[in-house]
Amino acid sequence: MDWKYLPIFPESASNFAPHVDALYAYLVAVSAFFSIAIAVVIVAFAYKYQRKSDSEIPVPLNEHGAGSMLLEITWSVIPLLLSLVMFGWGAIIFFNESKPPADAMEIWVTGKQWMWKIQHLEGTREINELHIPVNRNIRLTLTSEDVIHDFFVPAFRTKTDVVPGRYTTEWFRPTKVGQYHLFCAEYCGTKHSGMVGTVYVMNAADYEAWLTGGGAGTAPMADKGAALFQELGCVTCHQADGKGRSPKLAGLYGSRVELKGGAVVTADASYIRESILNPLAKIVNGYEPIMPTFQGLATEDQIQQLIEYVKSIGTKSNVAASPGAEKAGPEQRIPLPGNAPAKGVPAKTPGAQQ
Amino acid sequence: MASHTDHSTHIVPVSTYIFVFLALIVGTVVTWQVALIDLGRFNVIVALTIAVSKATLVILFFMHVKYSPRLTKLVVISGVFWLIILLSVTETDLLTRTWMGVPGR
Amino acid sequence: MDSHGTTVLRHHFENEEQQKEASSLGMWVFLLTEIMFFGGMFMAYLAYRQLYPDSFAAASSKLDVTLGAMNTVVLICSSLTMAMAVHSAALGKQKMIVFYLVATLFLGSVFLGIKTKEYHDKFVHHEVPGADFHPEDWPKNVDMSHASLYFGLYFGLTGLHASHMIIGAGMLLFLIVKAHRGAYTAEWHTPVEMFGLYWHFVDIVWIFLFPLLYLIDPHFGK
Amino acid sequence: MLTATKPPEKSTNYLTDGYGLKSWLLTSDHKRIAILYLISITFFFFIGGIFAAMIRLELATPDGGLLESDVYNKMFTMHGIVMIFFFLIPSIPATLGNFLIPPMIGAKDLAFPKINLLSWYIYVVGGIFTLYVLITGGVDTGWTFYTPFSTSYSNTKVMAAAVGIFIAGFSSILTGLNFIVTIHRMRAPGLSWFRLPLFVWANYATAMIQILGTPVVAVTILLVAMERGLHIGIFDPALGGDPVLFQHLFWFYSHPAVYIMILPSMGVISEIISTFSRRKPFGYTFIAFSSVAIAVFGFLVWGHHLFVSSQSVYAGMVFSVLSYIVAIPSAIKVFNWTATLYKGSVTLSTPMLYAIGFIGLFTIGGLTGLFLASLGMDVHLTDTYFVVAHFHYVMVGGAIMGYLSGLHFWWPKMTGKMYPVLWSKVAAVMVFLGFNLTFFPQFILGYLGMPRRYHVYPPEFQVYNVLSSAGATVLGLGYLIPFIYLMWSLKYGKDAGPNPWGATGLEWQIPSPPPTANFDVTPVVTVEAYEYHAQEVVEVG
Repeated sequence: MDWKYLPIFPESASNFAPHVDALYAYLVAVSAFFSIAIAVVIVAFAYKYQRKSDSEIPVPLNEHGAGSMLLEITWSVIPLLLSLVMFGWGAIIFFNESKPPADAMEIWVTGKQWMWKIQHLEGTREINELHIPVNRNIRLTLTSEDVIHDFFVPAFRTKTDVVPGRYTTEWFRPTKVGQYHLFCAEYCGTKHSGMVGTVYVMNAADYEAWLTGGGAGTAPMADKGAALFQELGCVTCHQADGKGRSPKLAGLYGSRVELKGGAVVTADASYIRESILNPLAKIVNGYEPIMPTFQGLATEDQIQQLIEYVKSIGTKSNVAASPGAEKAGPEQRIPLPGNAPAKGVPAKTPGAQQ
Repeated sequence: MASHTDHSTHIVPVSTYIFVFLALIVGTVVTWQVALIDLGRFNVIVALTIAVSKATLVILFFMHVKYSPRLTKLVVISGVFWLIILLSVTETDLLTRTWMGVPGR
Repeated sequence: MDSHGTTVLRHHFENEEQQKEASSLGMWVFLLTEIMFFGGMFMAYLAYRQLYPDSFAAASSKLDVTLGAMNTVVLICSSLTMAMAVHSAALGKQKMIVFYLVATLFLGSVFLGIKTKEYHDKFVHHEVPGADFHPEDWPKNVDMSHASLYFGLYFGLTGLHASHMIIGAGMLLFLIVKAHRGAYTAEWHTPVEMFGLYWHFVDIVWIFLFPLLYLIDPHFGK
Repeated sequence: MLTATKPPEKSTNYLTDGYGLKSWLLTSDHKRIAILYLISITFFFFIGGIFAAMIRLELATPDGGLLESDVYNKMFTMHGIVMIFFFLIPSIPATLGNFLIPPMIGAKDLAFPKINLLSWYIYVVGGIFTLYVLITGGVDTGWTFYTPFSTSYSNTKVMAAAVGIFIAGFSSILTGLNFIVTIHRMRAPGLSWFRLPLFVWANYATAMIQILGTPVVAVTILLVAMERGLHIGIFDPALGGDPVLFQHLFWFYSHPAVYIMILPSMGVISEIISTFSRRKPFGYTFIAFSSVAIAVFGFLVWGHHLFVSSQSVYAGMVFSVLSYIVAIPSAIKVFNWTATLYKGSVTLSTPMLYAIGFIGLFTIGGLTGLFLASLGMDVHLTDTYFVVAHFHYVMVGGAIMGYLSGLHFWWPKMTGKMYPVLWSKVAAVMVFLGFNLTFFPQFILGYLGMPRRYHVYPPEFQVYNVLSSAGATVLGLGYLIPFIYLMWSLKYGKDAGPNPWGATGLEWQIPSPPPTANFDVTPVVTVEAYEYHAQEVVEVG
């Protein structure tokens, strides 16, 4: 129902929305049933057993005043069972929302006091606006430069806190073309109410046009990352052939890294970010802790570009060219399927070449 | 009313105090020396067991909980129990942050 | 509480037994709040020691363990003298109450003296979080940015403990004056007993603080 | 001054037992301290109410023209702080609890009368700090003080507000301590635990939470102050701090704190439903134990405030299932109250109207809590107006309705005067209707996705916001009327005998207003709780 001025439901524009709405319907049904039942019973009892005279003393129900174990058990077990259904259903939705599919299209979001800065892999940058293709799994990696914000799109029924000092992840698949509200849902200071934006879900062709048209001229993130890799002097230690004093970065992203002290961690975005800002926290086995911290030398956006660069030198086969000349130009992106509803069609991400 | 101890305060013999006192001193010295040996992860466990046993000694004998009504024992146990709730339930988040393998989940 | 030693039954209690048990339960419930009060800060300590074990070990190795151990022994002795004070109060030995209370106060002041010396050393070595926080000869391969967390928690926990000691010392002075005037007899010495519980609690907190703060990794980087 | 105007030919009572400021400000009589608390929390209730009115006025229009954004932020922050820490938490324990627990258990006073007075003074000092914050610019961090905004980015009076709340916390601790010791140690002979009125059980469970939870928020505020002052980095990510750890420590107290606010009201409702259906509460032991169960399980569920805050998925699942378990005792209570009416002799006097209103609104509040405990649902609903509606249904529809119900039930006992029946019933209905008009539209706003703490919102939310603002005016008026006629009743109210409602319980066997020592001789209890017998006195109202 979509009355302009008295809407009851927000638009259902993502793959999660129908599930969340169904759970909402179940919860409303259970709540309405119990609220109305209790109200009716109270009014009925209040009317039926109203006091006739001041000296009227109701006869006690049974010997020890009033109570029946059977009744107590029934109205404990039944609400518990109804509640556990609520728990299970909610947990399943939450678990699905926490595991982004491998083929999701990556977008970087940075919250900053009172604006949303968004970076696409192709290099396009947006403020308070997010252009995404319909029926495509989108994975957002979010962080904040100052306080806690919250990336909330009611139409997608998804929300994730954006916490300074770490990455958080959110994924959805928009299912309906249109424009939807973007709110900041965690109080973040004076302009908290102003930190809003719009999410434009476009069909594939318009998205392509927008991407190449609007965003033309800016190099993809991976290229900016490569340039930064030189500029900040990372290449002096992290040499392509691994002979430098530091670990080789080619093929690092997503691999298992063995640390000094025996722990093994996966090299995801958080690992790389921590190694840039706080290198002494996790030392790779067999290497000396000599890397200086880049805290303050690289902004959040630049760190994201460096991570994209490290991802772009993902597999061994494409490391032949020297890191600087890496050209992850647009032609390498796999053309998007038409606007046929791509129910989970495994579209290749630009990074993982064959 | 729950009044069941005959005499208001139980007189604890001085010898018990001396014995507990020595145990505490020994405990401190042991904690200190054991910490110098590198047992890896066990250092923390040993240190905490000694500290807990010292604390129990102080509670039972110096604070007379051994001779106090059951209610006092209940208060002590519930205090420790709530502290463990705070520590352990918060740890369910802190320890499982990387299990999912997805940043921030 | 008049001063010539007879028990005074407060008007709203039935008998001394009830009044005595009420005070004891009241004190224990108060100690419950103290457990949770320190518990919150121990939670912060646990969380950050887990996240940054190396920084904590490095920062903890800056502490003087002998001073810490001495302080623990001093506090344990003060617990003994406090227990003896309660013991002598129960036996009605007026002189001995005053003696043991003074001994406890003395040991408490020794503890605070050692503590001030430690704090002084930290100020001198710039190990106090805040404006000029840069601990000297910091091991190169350990990140110093998290050291301020350790020292913040160190000052938080020991500061909280020391403030409890100072309040305890104040109450001790009050008790000594009253005991000297003979206010506490075998029948009625509840204030001494209650203060004993408080003092032993503060000692227990230090029994945990010593290993957790001082003995993280004594031979780190040596 | 609250002095009875009648020439004191009647036996002196606690109001006439000493006049002048000194007799009130240095009293150690639990009844006078309860009156002191009653005055001070009513004062703070109206201050909090003014902020609520400003918020609703601002939200009547989508572009928020009335207040600048930082002024609005200070308004909702002060509304939260004043209402929670200075009205809701002390409201029933410190006034009705202080006044009634000693007479209900046959004692002359609480275990530690001087500590009780100290608790009021600490409350007043905490209140003065908050008023200082209010006058000199307010604080804009929200009542939750989330870091790193509160520690590094807010430049308003955060330190002073933190000190105010830190001090007020100890007032709550001391009240809890007094109640636990009194209920354990000072019950009249023959008054076993299962003969205690359920109001005493509820306040006992509340005292447990006050004792075990408040210190943790005290130390959390201390850490915020240390972080703001010394910048040790404990909650600042740049220095390795973890803002989510603050949320854990904060909500460890603040969720049980919502049970501090609702449990005493549940105790009041058990008393009133039993009195006005003249029947022993159905499943007495179940209601009693569900209070304690709420107090215990209440400490295991705080993580449902952190579902989207980068808390791990597995911890989220643990907290979600525990949150459902803690909802069961509340459900048991509601069912048992409803069953108490069965075959009773029910009269709809004013306290009963408020009590039935409580059950209706608390049920909706509790059930909407189940929405927020479900992980998938909470992702969409948290930090939206759904949460605002949920906690207002529980706190305003529940705690304040329970408080008003108790106030109207025990007012004759506290002051010896009856209030006008018609006006009180009109006010009760007005509060019920005004409340629903204010907060039910906010559920719909919440599902539509209007975030909390916004003073500018998209135009399609305006209709619901205007409805809500309209409801707020009705609710505000609804609260003014009881204030007026209760004050009026002090002077002109009819004399209420010792037991105008025909209720059971020791406090109804002493004159109203009761003498300073409550009982001349400590009663011996031989009957079970809630034994109703024929009433000779004509029942009033």
